[in-house]
Amino acid sequence: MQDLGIRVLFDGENGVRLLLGLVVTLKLSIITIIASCLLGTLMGLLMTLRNPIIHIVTRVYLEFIRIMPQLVLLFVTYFGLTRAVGINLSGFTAAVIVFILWGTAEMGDLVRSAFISIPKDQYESGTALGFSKLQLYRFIILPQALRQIIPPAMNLATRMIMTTSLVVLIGVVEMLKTGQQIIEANRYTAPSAALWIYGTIFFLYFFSCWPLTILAQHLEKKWEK
Amino acid sequence: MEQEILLKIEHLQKTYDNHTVLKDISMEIKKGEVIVIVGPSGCGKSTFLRCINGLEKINHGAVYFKNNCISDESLPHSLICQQIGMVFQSYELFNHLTVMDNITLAALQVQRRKKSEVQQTARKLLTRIGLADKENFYPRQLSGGQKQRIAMIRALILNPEIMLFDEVTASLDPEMVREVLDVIIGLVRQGMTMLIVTHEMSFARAIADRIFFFDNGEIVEENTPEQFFTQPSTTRAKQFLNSFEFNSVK
Amino acid sequence: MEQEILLKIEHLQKTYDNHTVLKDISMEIKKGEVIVIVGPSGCGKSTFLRCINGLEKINHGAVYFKNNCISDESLPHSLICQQIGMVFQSYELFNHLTVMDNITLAALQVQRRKKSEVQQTARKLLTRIGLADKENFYPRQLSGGQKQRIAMIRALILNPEIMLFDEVTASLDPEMVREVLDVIIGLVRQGMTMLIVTHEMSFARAIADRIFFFDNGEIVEENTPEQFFTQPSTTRAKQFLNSFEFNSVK
Amino acid sequence: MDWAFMQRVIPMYAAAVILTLQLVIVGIVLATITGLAISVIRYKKIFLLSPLSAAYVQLFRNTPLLVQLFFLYFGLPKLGIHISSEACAIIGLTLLGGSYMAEAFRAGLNSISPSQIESAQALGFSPIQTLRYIVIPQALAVSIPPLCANVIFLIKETSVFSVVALADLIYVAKDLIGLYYKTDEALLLLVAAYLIILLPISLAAAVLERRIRYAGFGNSRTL
Amino acid sequence: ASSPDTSQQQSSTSPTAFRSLDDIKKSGEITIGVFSDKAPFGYIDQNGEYQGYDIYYGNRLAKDLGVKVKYVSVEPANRVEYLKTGKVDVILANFTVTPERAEQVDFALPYMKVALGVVSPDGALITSPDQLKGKTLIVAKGTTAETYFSKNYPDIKLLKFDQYTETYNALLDGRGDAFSTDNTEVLAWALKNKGFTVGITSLGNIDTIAPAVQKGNKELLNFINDDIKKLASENFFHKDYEETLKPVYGDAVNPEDLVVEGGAVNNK
Ligand SMILES: Nc1ncnc2c1ncn2[C@@H]1O[C@H](COP(=O)(O)OP(=O)(O)OP(=O)(O)O)[C@@H](O)[C@H]1O
Ligand SMILES: Nc1ncnc2c1ncn2[C@@H]1O[C@H](COP(=O)(O)OP(=O)(O)OP(=O)(O)O)[C@@H](O)[C@H]1O
Ligand SMILES: [Mg+2]
Ligand SMILES: [Mg+2]
Repeated sequence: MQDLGIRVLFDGENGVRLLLGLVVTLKLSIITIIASCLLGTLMGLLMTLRNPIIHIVTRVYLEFIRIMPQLVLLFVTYFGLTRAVGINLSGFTAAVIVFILWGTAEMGDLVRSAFISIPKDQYESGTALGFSKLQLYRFIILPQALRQIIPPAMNLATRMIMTTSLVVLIGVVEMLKTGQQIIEANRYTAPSAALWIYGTIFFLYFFSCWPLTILAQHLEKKWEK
Repeated sequence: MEQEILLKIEHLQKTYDNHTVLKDISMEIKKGEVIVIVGPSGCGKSTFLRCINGLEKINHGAVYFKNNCISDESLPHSLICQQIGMVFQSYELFNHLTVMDNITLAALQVQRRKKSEVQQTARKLLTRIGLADKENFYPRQLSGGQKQRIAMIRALILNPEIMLFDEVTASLDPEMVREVLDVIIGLVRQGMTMLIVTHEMSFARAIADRIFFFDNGEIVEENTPEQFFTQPSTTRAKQFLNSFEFNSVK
Repeated sequence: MEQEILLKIEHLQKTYDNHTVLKDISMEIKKGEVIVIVGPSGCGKSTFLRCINGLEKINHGAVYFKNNCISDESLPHSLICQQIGMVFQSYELFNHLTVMDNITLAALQVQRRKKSEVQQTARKLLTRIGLADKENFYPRQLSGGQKQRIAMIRALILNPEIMLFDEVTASLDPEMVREVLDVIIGLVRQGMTMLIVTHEMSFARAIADRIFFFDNGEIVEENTPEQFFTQPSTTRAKQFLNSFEFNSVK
Repeated sequence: MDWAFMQRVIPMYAAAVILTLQLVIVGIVLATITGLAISVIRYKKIFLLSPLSAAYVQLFRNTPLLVQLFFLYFGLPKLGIHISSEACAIIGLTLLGGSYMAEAFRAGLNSISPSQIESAQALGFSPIQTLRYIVIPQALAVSIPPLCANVIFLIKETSVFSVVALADLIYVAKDLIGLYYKTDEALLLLVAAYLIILLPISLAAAVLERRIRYAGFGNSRTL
Repeated sequence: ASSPDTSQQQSSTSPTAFRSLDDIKKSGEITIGVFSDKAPFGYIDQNGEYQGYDIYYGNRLAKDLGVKVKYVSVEPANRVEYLKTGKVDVILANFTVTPERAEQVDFALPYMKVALGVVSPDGALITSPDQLKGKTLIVAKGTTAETYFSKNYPDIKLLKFDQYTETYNALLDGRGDAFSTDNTEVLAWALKNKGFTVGITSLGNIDTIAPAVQKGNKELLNFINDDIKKLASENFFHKDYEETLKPVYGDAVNPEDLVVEGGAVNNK
């Protein structure tokens, strides 16, 4: 039984297809992570402005996104949004939208807390040395904020990669769905394929996320004051 | 010949909300003079220094540097800062930069000086304070005293005409106090004009040309160090000085 | 009549890895004596205090408290700690407890004393140090000097026979130093036996019965305060004391 | 919107909420115990167990619960290990949650400075007393914000339980969409149900955090 | 685009535009929703190609339209949504015709017929639906079996999965007492899996399986209907059976129980 199962992995294009599935997973992750970083920075900076309206709007947005399971957001966007506004979204597009909404919210919060955590003294020493506002941000504040943001942002990226597994449930053909297709196509000949396919996917996810986690931990230690 | 007056403060007043922290302070500082300000906590010493170099806006009065009014809003702040160096109690180095970059950044970016010249000057200054081997270290790898000394040359490299020191040894362990104060003593010897806030009384006595005693936002007494420490003319100064004396218990 | 010997240290030696931090230290402390230890940074002062109250194991020698060897492994540590109180440089109050709970916890849990009695004593002690109104405050609501004073009565409430103070004012702002030292002066007046490590020289001079000068893990000089500060018998002590003096620059 | 339809199906959602809560409560309790054990093992640096625990934490922090569930539910039976849906859900939640909880506790334990422990020793506290009166209360205070975040995170993760045929909220919503094609109604109720579960918990967590910060326990730092 | 259709499409239930026949022809590509994990009707082989009975017709439909074909993988439960939201032009995913569904989509002529079958382990063979009372029956979400049992046998506990893969796995792993779906499907499966037998071979009405298009997409519907009628002349669906189902079913199934030619169902 077992050797039958593992054979499926190397049968025809199966292995390659699983990796192509991983490519879809990573493509979705990378697109949304990059977009979230850009939009999140913008949102974070908006949140540091002490404007009460912006504050309330961003806060409600952040809390709602945080409270809702990502899968629910995917469902609502995929099925609900299409019907409500009549926009024809593919599963992939719906996933991109949800992940960017989510990533932007989380990233925005990271950026905000990084900026407010830079001690006032740093601003003052810079000012006392004659830096202009622009120079102060460019040379003193931003580089330090970045160091605070990068490790948690990498953890966020890891979570986003892991969460892409949910898009299988709105029909996007990525690694997990490919795995299910392979298992199904071989269900007569190799019933134990499930063990091997799911095991392989488990480790493919692990090796996609783990290096980021390690890097984040490393950077955090390195930049620890 | 009378020395030129470098800094003149006239009727300075500073109010936070409804609380007047500095009430009508006037002072003249000549080139090469070392002025020490002492006084109890919260009397407005830090605020006074911050008003001089423009970190705080003042409510009334004026600050003149070489006869130019610098408390005027229209003046670009960075110009003032290059003339007036300041070092704080909390040795706020930039944590993401090496010692060398900490020292040179403002000279390169604000003064737009040549990199080679600035680095050479920085090395000279580092050697002078005995930290030549630390130029590639990051702040977190240094002791408090080392950080504070570097904060000083970070200000000095801009060639200020006057330096303001605000309790630069207050957060240091006792054995580091001396190394920092020795750097200031070196500056005194070179004739740097300085305005120093400190709680180290024997240090103040040794270096000051004039001592100002602040209390409650006012100059209560101005005196020579000798006079001030042996026979202060006000009772408030007397009380203050007493808190540094211990009568033998045994 | 000769006073009873409370604490006796004999040939104490302490080694970290290959580095001998304390070399053959012997000392006798009589009941009611105030001993001050001074010396440069890293000379082993803190380690010495920590060896006495059992926070560090010693490699050779012995510590006797009232003629009982307390450096013996078999003795329960908590017994020693109730006889020998200690206060550190960093005022380590327990952040999650109110002032009252900080003071009473050990008396209740370690000594199992009655709550009403302990609280009454705590209030008396708080009143004595002028913080009677702070009993329900949390440590973060207090200034450094207030925290350090509370750390002291937290140790005192256990009724120790001797107190060890390790640079208790080193992390304090200058204006808080005095309020903490005044508490120690109060204890001196009450006749408490104490072993004090400090960098406050005029304070040391005022309260010490004997001064020990440590350098490099050894007792280099033992002297009366008068003698030590005016004419130290060793050159190393002289050098050390010089670093607290400023020669007039002006 | 078909309100009558919605009223009719509310009991189904209610049942799903109850099922979700039951599983999540068991899962969180087990995850907390696991996390506490793991963090103590790593804090005390117990031989062999400590690196194993570290590996466990890495493995489960870096793989999605969905994949873990598929593996447990459909993979393991091929090895002759049969686990019920409920058990799978609880095991998955415990393994995943345990790795997150362990990190939260570890942050707490690491935040206790050695001098706090020394102060306690100098006052005569025994090691057990030190742990009980000094270390644990303070570590807990630091751990509470990440612990709360983990609870919310784990409840959200339950949304994938439908893949192991548990009638959770997503399962019910999908059912209604598939059977009656009432997409809008099903989705609206789905969002509402999660808000009802998570909003109070999230608000309670915020209040708890603020109180801890107010009491001054530790320094609050969240991820 | 043909204007009459575009105005008509704005019905209250479906605000989404469908693509008319002209749109499809102009774009040169038709999008068809199929199963990607339901061998032998719609699945992906080890080379990553779509295969199966549904696909065989899908290819032909595209050819007759003169366009390329793009397959989109759908799940049982979201087939209607895919169509209603215009994500696909046609559904060819073993879509059983039911009155509820007919309210949501427009069905073309059938190309297959089917009744429900129930497969169970030999050790505890289920031979009538009544035996299932109080037991657990595995079904796939959104299938006829699900609707049939929830309506007619509410006492039977249903264990529902999204994917066929999972239902079979669940049956193999003993997570339910029986599994029900189209009888052809279970018959074929039981053949390959020792220890399992189809105890109920035909349950409920004989249902037909047909392509579906979005409601109101008349032109496309008519084209498909005409196509299916026309294909009868070449016995197309029998050929389809031979190519895709026969290798799996062998002699367990009589092709006449399954194939519908020219859209004409001759009920037994
Ligand atoms: N930003 C501010 N807003 C309101 N009040 C302030 C502010 N900064 C300082 N103060 C108040 O101004 C007074 C003087 O403060 P300042 O820091 O100048 O005192 P200081 O003499 O430097 O004391 P220390 O010796 O403790 O440094 C204090 O009462 C302080 O509370
Ligand atoms: N846990 C330790 N492991 C290794 N070396 C140590 C340890 N603790 C202290 N030392 C070393 O022992 C020596 C004495 O340290 P100690 O803290 O007793 O000095 P000190 O006289 O109290 O100095 P300070 O005035 O700075 O407090 C130092 O060289 C220090 O580096
Ligand atoms: Mg100040
Ligand atoms: Mg020490």
